[in-house]
Amino acid sequence: MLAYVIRRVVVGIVMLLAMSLVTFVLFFASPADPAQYACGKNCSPVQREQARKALGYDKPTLEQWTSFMKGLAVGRQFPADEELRKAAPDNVVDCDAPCFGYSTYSIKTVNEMVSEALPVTFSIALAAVILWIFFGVLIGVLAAITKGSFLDRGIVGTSLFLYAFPSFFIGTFLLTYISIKWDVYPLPVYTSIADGGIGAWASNLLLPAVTLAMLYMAGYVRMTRAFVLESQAEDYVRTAKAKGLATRKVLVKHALRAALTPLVTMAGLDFASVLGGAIITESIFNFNGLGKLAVSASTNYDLPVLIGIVLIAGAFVITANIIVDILYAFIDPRVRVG
Amino acid sequence: MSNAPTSEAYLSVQDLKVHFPTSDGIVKATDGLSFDLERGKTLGIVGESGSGKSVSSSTILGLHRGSSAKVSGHILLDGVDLLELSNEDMRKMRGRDVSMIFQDPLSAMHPYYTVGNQLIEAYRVHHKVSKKVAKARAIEMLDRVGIPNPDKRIGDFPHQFSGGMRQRAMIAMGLINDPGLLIADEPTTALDVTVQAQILDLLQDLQREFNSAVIIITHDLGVVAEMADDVLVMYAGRAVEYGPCKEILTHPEMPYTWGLLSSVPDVSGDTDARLVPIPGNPPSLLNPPTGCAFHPRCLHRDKVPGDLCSTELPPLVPGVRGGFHTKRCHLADPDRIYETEVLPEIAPDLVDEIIADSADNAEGAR
Amino acid sequence: MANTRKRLLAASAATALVVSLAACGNGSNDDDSSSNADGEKGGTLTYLLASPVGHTDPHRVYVGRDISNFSRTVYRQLVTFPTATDLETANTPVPDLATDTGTSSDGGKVWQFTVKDGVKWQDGKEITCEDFKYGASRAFANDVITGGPNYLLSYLDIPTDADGAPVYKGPYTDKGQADFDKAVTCEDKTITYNFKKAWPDFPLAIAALHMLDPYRADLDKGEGSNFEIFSNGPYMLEGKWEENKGGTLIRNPEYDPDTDTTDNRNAFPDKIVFEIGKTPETINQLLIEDNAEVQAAVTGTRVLPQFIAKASGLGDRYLNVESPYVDYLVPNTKRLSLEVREALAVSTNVKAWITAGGGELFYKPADSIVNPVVPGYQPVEQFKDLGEGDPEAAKAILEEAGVKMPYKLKFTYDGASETADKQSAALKETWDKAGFDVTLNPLTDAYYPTIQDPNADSDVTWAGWGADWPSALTVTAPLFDSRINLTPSSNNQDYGNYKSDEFNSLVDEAQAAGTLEEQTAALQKADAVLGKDYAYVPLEISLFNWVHGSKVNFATTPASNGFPDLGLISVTK
Amino acid sequence: MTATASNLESESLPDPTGHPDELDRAKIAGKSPTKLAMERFRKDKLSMVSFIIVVLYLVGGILAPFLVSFGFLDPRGYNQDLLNKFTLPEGSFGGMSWSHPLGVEPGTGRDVMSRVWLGTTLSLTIALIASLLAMAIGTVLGIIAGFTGGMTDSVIGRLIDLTLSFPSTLMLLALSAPMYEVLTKNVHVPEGDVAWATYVVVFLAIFGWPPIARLIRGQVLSIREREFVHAATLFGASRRRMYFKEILPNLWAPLLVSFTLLLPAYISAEAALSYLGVSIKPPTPTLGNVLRDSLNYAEFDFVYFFSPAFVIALIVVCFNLLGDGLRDALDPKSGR
Repeated sequence: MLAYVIRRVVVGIVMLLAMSLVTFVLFFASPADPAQYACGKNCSPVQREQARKALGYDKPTLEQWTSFMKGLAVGRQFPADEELRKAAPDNVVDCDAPCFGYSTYSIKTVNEMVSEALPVTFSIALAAVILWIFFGVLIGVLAAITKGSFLDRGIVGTSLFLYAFPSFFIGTFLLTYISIKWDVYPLPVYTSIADGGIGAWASNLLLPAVTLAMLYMAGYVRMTRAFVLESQAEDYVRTAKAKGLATRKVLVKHALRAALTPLVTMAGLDFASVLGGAIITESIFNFNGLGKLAVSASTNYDLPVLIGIVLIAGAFVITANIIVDILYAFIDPRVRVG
Repeated sequence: MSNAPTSEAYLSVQDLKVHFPTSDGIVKATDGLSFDLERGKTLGIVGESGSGKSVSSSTILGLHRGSSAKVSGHILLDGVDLLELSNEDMRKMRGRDVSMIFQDPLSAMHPYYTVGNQLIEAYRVHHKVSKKVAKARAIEMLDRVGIPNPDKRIGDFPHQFSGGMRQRAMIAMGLINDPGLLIADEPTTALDVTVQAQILDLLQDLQREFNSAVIIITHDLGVVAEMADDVLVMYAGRAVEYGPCKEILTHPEMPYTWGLLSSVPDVSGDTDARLVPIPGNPPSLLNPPTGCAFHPRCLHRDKVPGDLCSTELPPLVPGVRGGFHTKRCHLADPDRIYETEVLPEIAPDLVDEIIADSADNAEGAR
Repeated sequence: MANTRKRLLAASAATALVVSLAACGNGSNDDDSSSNADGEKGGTLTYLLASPVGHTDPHRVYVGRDISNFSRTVYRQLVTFPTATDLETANTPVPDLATDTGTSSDGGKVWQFTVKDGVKWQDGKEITCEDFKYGASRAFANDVITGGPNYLLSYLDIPTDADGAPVYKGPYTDKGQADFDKAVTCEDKTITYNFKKAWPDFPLAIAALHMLDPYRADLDKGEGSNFEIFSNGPYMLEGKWEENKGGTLIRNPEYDPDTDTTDNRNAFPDKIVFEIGKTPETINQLLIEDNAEVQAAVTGTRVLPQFIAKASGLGDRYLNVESPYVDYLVPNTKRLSLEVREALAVSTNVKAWITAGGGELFYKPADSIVNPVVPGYQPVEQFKDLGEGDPEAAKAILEEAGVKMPYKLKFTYDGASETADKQSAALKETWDKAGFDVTLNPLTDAYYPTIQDPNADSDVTWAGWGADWPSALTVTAPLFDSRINLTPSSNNQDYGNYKSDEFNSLVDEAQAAGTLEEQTAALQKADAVLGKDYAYVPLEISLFNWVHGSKVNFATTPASNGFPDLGLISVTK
Repeated sequence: MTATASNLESESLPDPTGHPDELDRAKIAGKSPTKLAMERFRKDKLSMVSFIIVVLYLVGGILAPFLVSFGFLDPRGYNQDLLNKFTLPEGSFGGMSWSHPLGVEPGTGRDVMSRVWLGTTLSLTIALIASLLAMAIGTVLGIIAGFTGGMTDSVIGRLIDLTLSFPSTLMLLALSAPMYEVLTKNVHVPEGDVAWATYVVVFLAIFGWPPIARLIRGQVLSIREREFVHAATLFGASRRRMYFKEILPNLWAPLLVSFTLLLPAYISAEAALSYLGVSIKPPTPTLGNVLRDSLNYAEFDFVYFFSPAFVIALIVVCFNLLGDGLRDALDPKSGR
C-alpha cells in the first residue's frame, strides 16, 4: 500500500513538472510580447525592457521555467534581474516558497492574489459539490427505484433540460429574478466565515452553488440512476433480499453502497476540476475567486497570474487523482488488500 | 422407497406459472410447475440455462415481487401459501423459513462488508439480539461449516476467502436462522471439483442436522445423483420428467433427460463412453416451439407417429414403469429405446446392470 | 502605467455639468443641486462601485470619480473647485488648505501659496508646508508612485538628464534632492513652486487633480501606501481599505469645519461605506428596484442601456447629466490618405452609433474633440453635421481619389461590451455602403497597448478623452502633438500616427501664451487644423444616467465630474 | 462493474427484477447487429423524436447561409426605426411581428430569428468540426495505444493524463490572445471570424480527445483478443491494414455514441466561451454571442432573453437523448 502511494505521488510530481513545462512553452511560444502587456500603457521602450528584465522574460523559456521551479521550491525575489534588485533594493519583493510569481500589473505576488481568491472558489465548489451530490444522488435513486415510471422520465428529463440550458443563463436568471426583481432570496455577496459566520457564508453561496451544481447534477442523476439499477441487478443485492432484509435496507446498505463508490470518486475529480465552471459562476455573481481572477488576468494578459492559476488548477487535478485513487483503496476493500 | 406426494409435504408447489410481460410478448419462464418436498428430503431440479429452474426457486423466495412478473398457482410452505402473503410477511419468511445459497459466492456476497457483518446481518434480521450475540452465533455457524479460526476469519472480506470457503460461508449464512427450506442454486458450479465434493458433503451433513428440506438446482446430474432424493427435470419452463432420483437416473424416459445423462462425463472412467451433447440451442421462452418444446432438438421424434411432437404438448403422465415417476413425452416405449439405443452409446458397461436393476424395480413397483 | 480609459475619466473638475432635465419630463430636480445644503446630518450612505478603485493614495488617484470622492471626504487641496452648477463659478478655484488661490510671478513661472492655520491631519498634527513639499516630491518617483498625473515632471524647474528625465528621482532615493529643494521651497507656511515655463492655469490644474496634495513623510510606505488613507478632511478611514471590498469612512474628530471656507464638505452622513463587489448590472437593477439594502445608496456606475427605459421612469430617483467626455474615432494617418479619411468621416453614421449605444439619453452628438464645457470650445467645420453619414458622398470621394474599391478597412475597438459590438457594427453598415470593406477587430485584451503600437495594422480605432482641467491644452495637445507622443515603440496617445508641423507650432504658441485668451485662440486654430486633416472623427459626448436609492438626497456637480457629489449628498431617515 | 460480465456468463434465467436480455438474444439470433439496433432504436419514441429534431437542426443549419444570401434571413441589417426612444423594440414580446417572428434586437433592430438561426449554423459547425477533430485524434491515439501496447501505450496514457489535468476552459481563455496572434500572424489564418472559429475548434479538440482515446483504447484491447484479429495477423495483414480494415469497423458504434454526446458538450462549450468573449465575435452571430447579449435583457425583453438559450438547450437535450438512445440500441447492456 505504501509503495503504491509513493509510486502514485512520484508519478504525480512528474506529471506536474511536465504540465508546467508545457504551460511555459504554450505561453511563451506565442508572438505576443508579455513584457509589453506587463508594462502596460505609456510604456517606453526603456520601461518595457525593464519590465522584461524584472519578470525575467528576457531569458529563454527553459531558463524561465527552471527559475520558476526553483521559486516554487525555495522562493525567489523580484525583480528577477539581479542588477535591477541592486539598483533599487527598496523595491525588491520577496516571494516565499512556493512562489508562483509576481504580477507587475497588480503589483502583488501571485501567491497573495491566489490566496485571496482560493477560499472563494473553494467555498463555491464545496457548496456546489454538496448540492449536486446530495440532490443528484437523491433524485437519481428516486428515478432508479421508480424506473420506467412517469416520475422517472420526468426526473431524468428535467435534470437533462436544466443541464442543457447554459449555466450563465441559469445564473443570470437566478440573479435577475430570484435575487433582485422578486427579491425572494438575498443578493449573494461573498462573505467569509471569519466575517459573517457559517450561516452568512453558506447562505451567500447558495445561488452561485446552485448555478454551478446544475452543470454537474444532471450527470450525477443519470449516473446514480444507472449505477443503482446496475447494482440492483447484482447477485449480492439478491442475496440481501433473500436474507429477508427490508427493501430500504437492501437499497441503502447494499445497492447504494456499491453504486456510490464510483460516484464519490468521480465527485472528487469533478471537485478538483471545477474551475472551468467556476469561471462563469464567479463572473455572473461577481465573486472574486480564482475564476474571476483568471478572467481578469486573461483580459490584461497578466501572464504570471495566468501561469500560476493554470498550474494550481492542474496541481489540484493531479492531487485529486492521487487522493481519489488512494481513497478508492479505502472504500473498496478489494482494492485495499489486493 | 418411493416419494409419492403426500399432503404432509413441507413444501408443495402447485401449478406455478411465472410469466414476464415484455415489449415483445409474454415470456413464460415457468409454466405450470408442481412438486412436493418433505423435511429432511432433497429435491434436485435439473435443466439447461433458461429452463426456468432458477426463476421457479426465486419465486418461492418471493424475489419476483416488485418486478413485472405475473405469478399464479400455489406455493404452500408448511401449509401457508407464500403467494398470498403480504410483502412484509413474505420478507419475514425469507432467510428465516426459506433461505437460498447462490451459485457464485464471490458475487453473491457484498464485496464491501466483512463476512461476519453479512452473517450477523442475516441473523439479526430475524432475531432481536445484540450484535454480540449475533456475532457469537455467526462464529458458531462458521465453525460448523468448517471454517478454521472462525473468530478471526469473521473479520475478513469475501475476497479474502478461497472459493470453497466462501461457499461455506454462504451456506453458514443460509442456515444461520435454521430455515425449514434451503434452496441451493448451483452451489458448486463455480468451485473446483475437489471442493465441490466437500461442499456437497457439508450440505448433506447439515441437512441431516437441521432436518431441512433442500432444493438443489443444478445442471449437473452428478450432483443430483449424490444429493437428491427426488429429481425434477425442467425444459422450457416445464417439468419434463419428475420422480425419485434413482429411478430417473436409471430409467429416464424423456429424450431430454437422456441428453443430459449423455453429456455427463463418466466419473468411473469408462473409456468407451461417449460424451454426446444435445444438439441445438435452448428454445426461446417467448415463442417456444409448438407441441413438445424439445421436439426441434429431439433425436427420437421420428419414432412418434405423425407430427404429434410438433403439434401437441405431451401431458405429464406416469412413466411406463409406474410408481411415482412422471414424464412428458409422446414416445410409446421409452424404456426400450433407452436401453437399446442410448445406453450402449453413453455407458456400454452399464447396460446390463441397469437392465437388471430396472427389472427389479419394475417388479417392486408392481 | 495609467490606463487611458481611467485617464480620460479623470476629467477636469472644470467640466460643466449641465444638469439636463430628464428627457421624459420628470424634472423634479428643480432645486439647484448646489444649494442642497439643507440636508440632514447622520445616517449611513453606501457608495456602490462595480470595479475596484485603483489607488487611494492621493498622488496616484487619476480617475475623475475618485478625485472628487476623495476631495469631498478625506483629501483637502490647496485650492479646489466649488460645488456650484454655474459653469463659470464652477470653473473658478477657491482656497481650501491655502489662504488664497495663489499668487504668480515671473509671467506665471512662479506660484506661491500660504497654508492656513489650524488645519490638521487626522492624528491632530498640523499640516505644514513641508508636507506639501513632500507631496510634490512623490511624483518624481515615477517607478513607485505610478498611475497619477505627471505634469510636475515636465514643469518644475529641475534639470534633466541625458534621457530627458528630471535628475530628481523622488523621495525614496537621494538623487537630485538639492535640485528639487531649489524648485520647491518652504518659508514658514508659504510654499513656492518654480517652473521652467509659464503655467498660467496652474491653480486650475491643482484644483482638478490631487497632484500637489500634502503628504506625511513619516507615514510614507511608497508602493505600500497605495491603499492607505490618511485624512485631513471631515471623514477618515475606519480600519483598512480592501481592494476588492472597499472601506468605510467615519467622522474625523480632528477636522475643523471652521478652517474650511468652501461649501464643498457638508459631510452629512455619519458614515460612508464604499462597497465594491457587485456587477454593474446588479447595481443598476438593485437601485432601480430600490431594494431595502440600497435605499441609502448612490453609485459610481452609470445606468446601462438595457435598464434605461425603467430607470428613466423613476422620477426624482433618476438623473441625466452631461459628462465632460468625448468619444472619437482615430483614422490611422500612416495607412489612410487624406481623401480616404475624409470619406470615412463623411460616411460615419453617428446616429446609428448613438442608437446602438442606448440612444439619446446616453449620448449627444459631438462636433469637436473638445467638450463644450471646456473654455475655448468651438465646433469644427468638417464635423458639424455628421448625422447619419452620407455613404453616397463618401463613395464619390473615394472614386475621385481613385482608390481600389471596396477599400479594405480594419476597425479596432474596445470590445469589452456587447454595446460596443453593436455600435461598431452600426458604423460598419454605413461604411460598407460607402465602398469600404470593414473588418471589425474588437479587442478585450490590453486594448491600449495594441492600438499604441506604431506598426499596428489597424486603420481606424476608437478612443475617448476628457480634459484634465478646464483647458483645451489638456485635450488636443496630449492627443495629437507628435513630438511628445510618437516614439519608435509607441504612439502613446497619438493612436493615429498624426504628425503635423502646423499643429505642433500652434501648440507651442498656446503653451507660450501669456494669457488664457491667447492660449485659447491658438488652440482653436489647432483644432481647426485637426479637422482639416481629418485627424479624428468626433462621435459623441457621453451623458451620465444616475439612479440612486430612495433615502438619498442626490446631487452631482461639475466639480464632481458628473459623478455623485459626496459633499452635498445626505441620507434621509 | 462486474455485473455485466457475470450476467453474461450466468447460467440462470434473467433475474426476475432485471431485463430479460438473454431471452431477447435468443429471439433475435438471426438478424445482423446493425439491423437489430435500428429496430430497437425505432421503437424508442423519445430517441426518435430527438433524432427528428436533430435532423431538423442540421437541415436548418445547412439552409441558413442560403436563406441569408437570398435575403430571407438578415442577421446583420439594422432596423433602428423599430426601436423606441430607449432603443428597446417597439411593441410587445420584443417586437414580434410577421417579418420578425422572434422580435428584433435592442439597440440595433437586427432580426433575432435570423441571428439565432445563422448562429445555430455557426455554432453547430464549430461543435461538429471540433468533435470530429477530437474524435479523429482520440481514435488514432486510442487505436495505437490499444494495439501497440507497451511503451507507446503508456506514453499515450500519460499524455491523456497530462491533457486532462489542464483546466481546459481557463486554458482556452488564457491562450486566446497569444494563439489568435499565432494563428493570424504565423499560420496566416484570415483574421476575424475564421481565425476565432479555428482557434475554438482546434483547442476544444486539443483538450477534448482524451476520453475518446481512453474509450477506443479499451475497445481495441478487447477486440484485439478476438479471433478475427488473430486470423488477420496469421494471414500477415500489415499493421495499417489491421488498424483500418480490421479494427476501425468494429469501433463505429462506440464512436457514434461518443460523437452524439461530445457534440452537445461542444455546443455548450462554445456558448460558454462566447460568454467569456472567446469565439466568433459579433456582428457574426453564434448561439453563444447572441445569448451573451440577450442576457442583458433578462428583465426587459424576455423573448430575446429566452430564445437563444432555448435553442441551445433543445439541441443539447436532443443530442444527449439521441446519444443515450443509440447507446441503448447498440449495446442494450450498457448504462441503463
